[in-house]
Amino acid sequence: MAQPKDFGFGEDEKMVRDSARKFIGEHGSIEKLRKLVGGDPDPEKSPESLYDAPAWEQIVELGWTALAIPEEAGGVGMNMATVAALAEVVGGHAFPSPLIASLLTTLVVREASGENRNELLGEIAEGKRVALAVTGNEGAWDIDSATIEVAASGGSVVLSGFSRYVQDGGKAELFLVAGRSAAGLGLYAVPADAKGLKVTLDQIVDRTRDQATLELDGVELPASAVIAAPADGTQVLEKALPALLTVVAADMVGASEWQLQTTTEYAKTREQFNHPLGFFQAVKHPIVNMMLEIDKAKSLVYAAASAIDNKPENAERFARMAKAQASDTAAFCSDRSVQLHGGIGFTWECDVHFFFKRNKHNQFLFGDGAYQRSKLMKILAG
Amino acid sequence: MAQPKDFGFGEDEKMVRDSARKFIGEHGSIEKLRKLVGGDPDPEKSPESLYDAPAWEQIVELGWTALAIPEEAGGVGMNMATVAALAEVVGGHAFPSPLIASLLTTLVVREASGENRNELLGEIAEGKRVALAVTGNEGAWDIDSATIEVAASGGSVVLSGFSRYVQDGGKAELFLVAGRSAAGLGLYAVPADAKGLKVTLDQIVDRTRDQATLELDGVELPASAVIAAPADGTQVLEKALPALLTVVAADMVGASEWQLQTTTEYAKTREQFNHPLGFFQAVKHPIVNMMLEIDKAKSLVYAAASAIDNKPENAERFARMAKAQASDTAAFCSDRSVQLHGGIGFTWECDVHFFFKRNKHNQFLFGDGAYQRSKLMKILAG
Amino acid sequence: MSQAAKKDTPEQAEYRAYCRKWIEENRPEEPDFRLPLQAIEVMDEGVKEYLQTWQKKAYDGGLIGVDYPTEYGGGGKSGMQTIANQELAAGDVPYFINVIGLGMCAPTIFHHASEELKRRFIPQILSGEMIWCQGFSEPGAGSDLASCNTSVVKKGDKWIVNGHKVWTSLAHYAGWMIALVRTSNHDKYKGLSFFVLPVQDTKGVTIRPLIKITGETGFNEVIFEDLEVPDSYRLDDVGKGWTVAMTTLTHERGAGTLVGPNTGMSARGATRTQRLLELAKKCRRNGKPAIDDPFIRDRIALVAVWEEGLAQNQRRAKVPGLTDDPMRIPLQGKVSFTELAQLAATVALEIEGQASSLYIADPMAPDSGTWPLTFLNSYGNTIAAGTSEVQRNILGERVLGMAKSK
Amino acid sequence: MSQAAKKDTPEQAEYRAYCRKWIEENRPEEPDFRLPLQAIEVMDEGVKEYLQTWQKKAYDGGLIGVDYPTEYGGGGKSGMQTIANQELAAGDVPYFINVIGLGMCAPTIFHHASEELKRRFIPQILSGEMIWCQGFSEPGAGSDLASCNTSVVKKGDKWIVNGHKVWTSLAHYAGWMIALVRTSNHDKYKGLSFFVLPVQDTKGVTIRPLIKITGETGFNEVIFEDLEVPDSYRLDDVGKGWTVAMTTLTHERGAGTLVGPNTGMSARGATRTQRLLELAKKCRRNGKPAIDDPFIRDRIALVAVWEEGLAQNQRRAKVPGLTDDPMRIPLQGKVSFTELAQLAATVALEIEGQASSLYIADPMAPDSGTWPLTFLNSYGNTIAAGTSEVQRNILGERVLGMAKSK
Repeated sequence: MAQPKDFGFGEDEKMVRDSARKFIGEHGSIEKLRKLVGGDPDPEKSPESLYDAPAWEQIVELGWTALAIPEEAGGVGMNMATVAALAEVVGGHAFPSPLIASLLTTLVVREASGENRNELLGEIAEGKRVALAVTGNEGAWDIDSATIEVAASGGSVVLSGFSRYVQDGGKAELFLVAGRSAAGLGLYAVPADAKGLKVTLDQIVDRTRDQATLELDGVELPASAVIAAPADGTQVLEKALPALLTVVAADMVGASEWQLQTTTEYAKTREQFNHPLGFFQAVKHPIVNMMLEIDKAKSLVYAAASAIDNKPENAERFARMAKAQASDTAAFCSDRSVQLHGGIGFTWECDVHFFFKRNKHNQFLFGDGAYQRSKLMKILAG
Repeated sequence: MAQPKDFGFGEDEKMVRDSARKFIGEHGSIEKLRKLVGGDPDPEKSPESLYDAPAWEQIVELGWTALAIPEEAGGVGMNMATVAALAEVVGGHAFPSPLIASLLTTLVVREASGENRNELLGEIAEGKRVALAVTGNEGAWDIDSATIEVAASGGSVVLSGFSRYVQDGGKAELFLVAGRSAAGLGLYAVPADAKGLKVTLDQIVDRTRDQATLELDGVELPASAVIAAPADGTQVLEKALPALLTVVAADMVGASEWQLQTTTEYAKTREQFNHPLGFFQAVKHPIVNMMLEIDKAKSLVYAAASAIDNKPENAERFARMAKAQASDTAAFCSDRSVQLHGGIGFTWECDVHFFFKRNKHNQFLFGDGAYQRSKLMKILAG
Repeated sequence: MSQAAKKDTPEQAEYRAYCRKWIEENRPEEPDFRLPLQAIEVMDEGVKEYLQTWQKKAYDGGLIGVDYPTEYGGGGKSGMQTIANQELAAGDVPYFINVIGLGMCAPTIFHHASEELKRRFIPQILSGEMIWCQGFSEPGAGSDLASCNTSVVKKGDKWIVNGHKVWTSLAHYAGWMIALVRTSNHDKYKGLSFFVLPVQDTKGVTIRPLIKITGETGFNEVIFEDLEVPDSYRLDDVGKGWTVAMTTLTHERGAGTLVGPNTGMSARGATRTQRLLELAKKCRRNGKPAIDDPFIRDRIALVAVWEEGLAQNQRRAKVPGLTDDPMRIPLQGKVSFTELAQLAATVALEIEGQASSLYIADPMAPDSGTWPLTFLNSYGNTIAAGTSEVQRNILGERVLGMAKSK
Repeated sequence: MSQAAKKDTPEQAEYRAYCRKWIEENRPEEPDFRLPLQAIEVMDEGVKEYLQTWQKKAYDGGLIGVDYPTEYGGGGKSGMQTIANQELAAGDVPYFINVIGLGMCAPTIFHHASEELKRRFIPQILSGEMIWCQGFSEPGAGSDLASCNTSVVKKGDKWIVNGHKVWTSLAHYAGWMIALVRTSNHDKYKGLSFFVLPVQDTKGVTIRPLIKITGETGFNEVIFEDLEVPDSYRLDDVGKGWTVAMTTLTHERGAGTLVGPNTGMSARGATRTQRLLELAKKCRRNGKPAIDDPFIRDRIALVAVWEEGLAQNQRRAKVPGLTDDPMRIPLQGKVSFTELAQLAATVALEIEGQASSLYIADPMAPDSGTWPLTFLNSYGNTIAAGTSEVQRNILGERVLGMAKSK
């Protein structure tokens, strides 16, 4: 199948993106962000999961939680370019919300073929807050690194162990948990209130999301909780991986573009030595370099999205590239956005730190630039 | 033994360095360099080895070829800081001469303990032009990579095979050749006119030196040619390696400083947009970065020199650091020296290309930055 | 059917089919020499003639100058050159030698010259019968083009030209030059005018090859000593030289109104990434295959990501929904592609290690020693036609709207 | 015997022996709290008192202010502070809290204040009984200090101060501030004057903590609203403020005539390289020991080379034969060390991978989450006291002699 020249981003896709720009522009404005998560800055305080619950309800009504769900499972079945565009808008506002976690989970579940898949997708579409719990004790980036052990017990399954670095786990009503049995990795739907499940919020640097550690102490689940059967889990996760990488990369592209625009604006208005900062090439040229890096990352994100939809054999290659470039872009843009703001950029009151921390977080999620390049080389050179 | 705070670079050492600055400043002036090696620029022409033979004779008279030779072997026995300083001056003029090859060979021979060592050192002191032939067919950087095979034949030895990347081999009257037998690596003095030896000049980018490939087709040598017995060779080479790295790093420091000063001078005098180039931070800041890189490299060179003399257990660590930093410094300074000179920097008539090419060559000699760092980490972390 | 072809109007489809057939039938025979990478590197009379013959054939076939009016030797089919270009690229044919003439001189003449000059010069440029060059840079006017100092002084009804142009590609084959010159010292910009000047075997004109750091020639300096030219060689008004030069530069950056034929780098061949992968497979680094070295792997992957990023940039630039500013990606092209090429050559030397010392005439040099050559030549591209530093000023000022740095 | 000690004069040797003995006998007991890395980070009253007590003790012992004349509470032994500093560093004792006072205020007062102010203020600074701060930066005057706009207007025989100082380290404990202010708008530089200003519990002075991107406090803004001060608080003449400020900055850069006591970063502890090696041994990257990851190995080695290069720079700076320009290395210190610290923290996050998301209160965070904190704080150092950009201007202009960029 030939890839569409426009990455599949046509009029319909643009409409969704533009409505996201409008909605999140309003409900995720910088003033609201400051108010929501900028409150008590004390770095020793207990972690919280903060998001705008009424806005989330509206998001569900807008249908964004059904966006990535195929039509046959009751969703809207928009393409991956739309999902990427949505993530880019979320990142561009560092918008705290269950949306990214919902999309990531959806992108995994939709690759499963178990009989319970459609029901779960239906619940997600209707706004159930879900999160992906696939990372094992050591925070390894390989997608099959889960360390939770699964035992069969009559008709039910019993899960025990830890799942770490669960993104926005503090918001979730249900977790999609990867667990390991002799037959291999399976995927299981675990309600947040399941008996034996303990959800602990990590104290993290990034305030625009939360992160949780799950401890499962003999959590017993009915057979209906099996989303991917043991032995199918690895394949499902591997198939979904390019989409996961693409969503996180898109988030970084959005946040990096915010950093570019905000730093440019500051360079136009702030004067030192009788010139606006942007007059000085030590300011202007790094800002231009931010733009050059962002554009490559953005183009690779949509190339990956398009490959996922239209040329799956290229999906991992493009998604690794997108995440590699976006991770390095996010690191670079974060670095320069603080430095070029000078003293004010080092303060809590200046908004650059929200995006700085979100980007640094995403840089490492599912693997940083160097990791992605090492995986890419396995594809390119074996 | 405590390392001297001044790296061992006191008044005597300074005197030698200052006399080198004076002599090479005169005999290796940029005008002379241009005349000597800047002639016919045709990149397809046959390689030549070009140097100022009368200047070389004076260098021998000045005693520089005896400098690194211990007193007990009839040399001057100056310390490694002096050798490094001399190499820095040579690099600072991209001075084509047998001197660096002579120093490198000396630094190896002086670590040998065979009975013929002193005689060879005496010949080197008196001006015999020598070169080091220790690199095998594949140009590997590990110092024991020689691939020449050595067979015993009565009282003599017979050498066969190739030695590649022999620095300034076109100038040499005698080669110190590493050869492999069942007992291990040995070092052998092979006269340039030995029967069965074929010396071919490589066609190389750098015009300020030459490089040769030796083909030994059953070269038969008397027992007196053995400088390090089989099995001793590896240890001798490993012991000498820090000094070899330090000399090449010092050469790059000198050349990079030339690039810094020349580019700075151009930035002060060349005007564009009604300002000298140096007014623009896109020019000024990269030049400052050249300086920052050079200073680290230079300090590490003298730290390595000092360790070689006074704390051998640290010698490899510091020498790896010096070569790593100097290699990256040389690459960066070369890059910026051409770019910041603009159009004129891209021409043959502008002298920057001599230093650019010399530095690029030395960057890879005995291993580039990444290679040195990988070896350094074996010391630091195992 | 290609993606581009899908959107063709019937007229475009017809012309496209014509081009494709013409190329099939008229493809030049494979030369028995290696073509230089770019037209401006051609130094050999035989190569020049081969390429000139090919250009004339393509011109006669109606594939060059399609957008120009017929009275100037063009095809008179506005908007059609793009079609021809796509088919020429797809057809994997050689480039055209008159690269400066087609890309810069013809559009400038079209927009600013007298009717007489247009009729006289545009056809010979399009056909390639006359090779043209461009005289902007001077020893004292590099990045700062407007400090141009070649003096043109009125003497009766003639103009007397004195000055020194440098980096003049193809001047060694050129008959004519478009030149930015100074007619007054009173104002930096308004003191500039624009002429076409004869340069071949002309009294008062000396052309000398400049030698690059590679040792190759490939561009020239052109010295004018009391060259006399008539007023009819002037383009636009006296004092309007800077305006005319902007037209030239806009077309050089590929952002002009007249689409030139495909004359730049040949689109053929492997990507840089593929070439580096091949190189790393055959080279050994410290005695082991370079492709197994983790440092080298990371570096090649970096090139791969960058190269694909730029390729996808070109794709995205055509999707309005994903490009909020239409000039943002096109204006990045020069700095991005030239710096990518430089990085790729840098990585190639890292792969070769010690063998990167070997130059093009050494039989042991990997890839015939072309990587050190490519590396050295890459600086020509990060410097010429607006240094990377000037490009970053342009991007910071025109795209992002920051204050001018000069 | 240390290298430095070898060259002592008899008088210096005697004083050195005294210092060493004094430190042995008076070393403060280990605190039961963690000392912040730098004095300016002290936010806790108990920590402050511990350090203030220690400074007073060392002052009474004759180890602080040794170079100052006795009439200002100094030791009257010119050139001896260096000896005390070497022994304090070797003795691994805590830093002194009055870091701004000792490093900047006392030398400035010594060189520019009236006899009365010198007698009044220098002793209390040296003893640490009164903590001092420095008021240079303002919201509109960051890198461009001379655009300072805090207005000081003559009213009768008083001066009225109005303005807004920012990034004022230790203002929350300080009794006095040295302040660069504006007494005239007619000239950017000649309109500046220099005062000492009372800031503690003073009518017309508001001190508010500023919060850093880390979430911690640690510096302040100081707002002046109609603060009245006598003319005797002025240093040097009206209009000479910039000259006085240059004295302050020269001492801040460690290049002044008066050697301050060792008050900066503590010399104790492991190198950054060692800390990264330890971190990489205990962290896992993608499930494997980070220390085995080739990318991480290359990055740590890079830090090791850089760190050792700077350490050896300090050694070489003292060898005249190997430093053709004596200011070249000292003036690099600020940008080199702050950027090294930033790189090291960057590499630490790369080693930690996913775990770098964990902050200081997370029990699972490697090294108690200090690396993300260190990384964030590293920007304070590449920005404050002359951004890295300003430092590069200084180096390009003062060391290399290029044209001023501003």
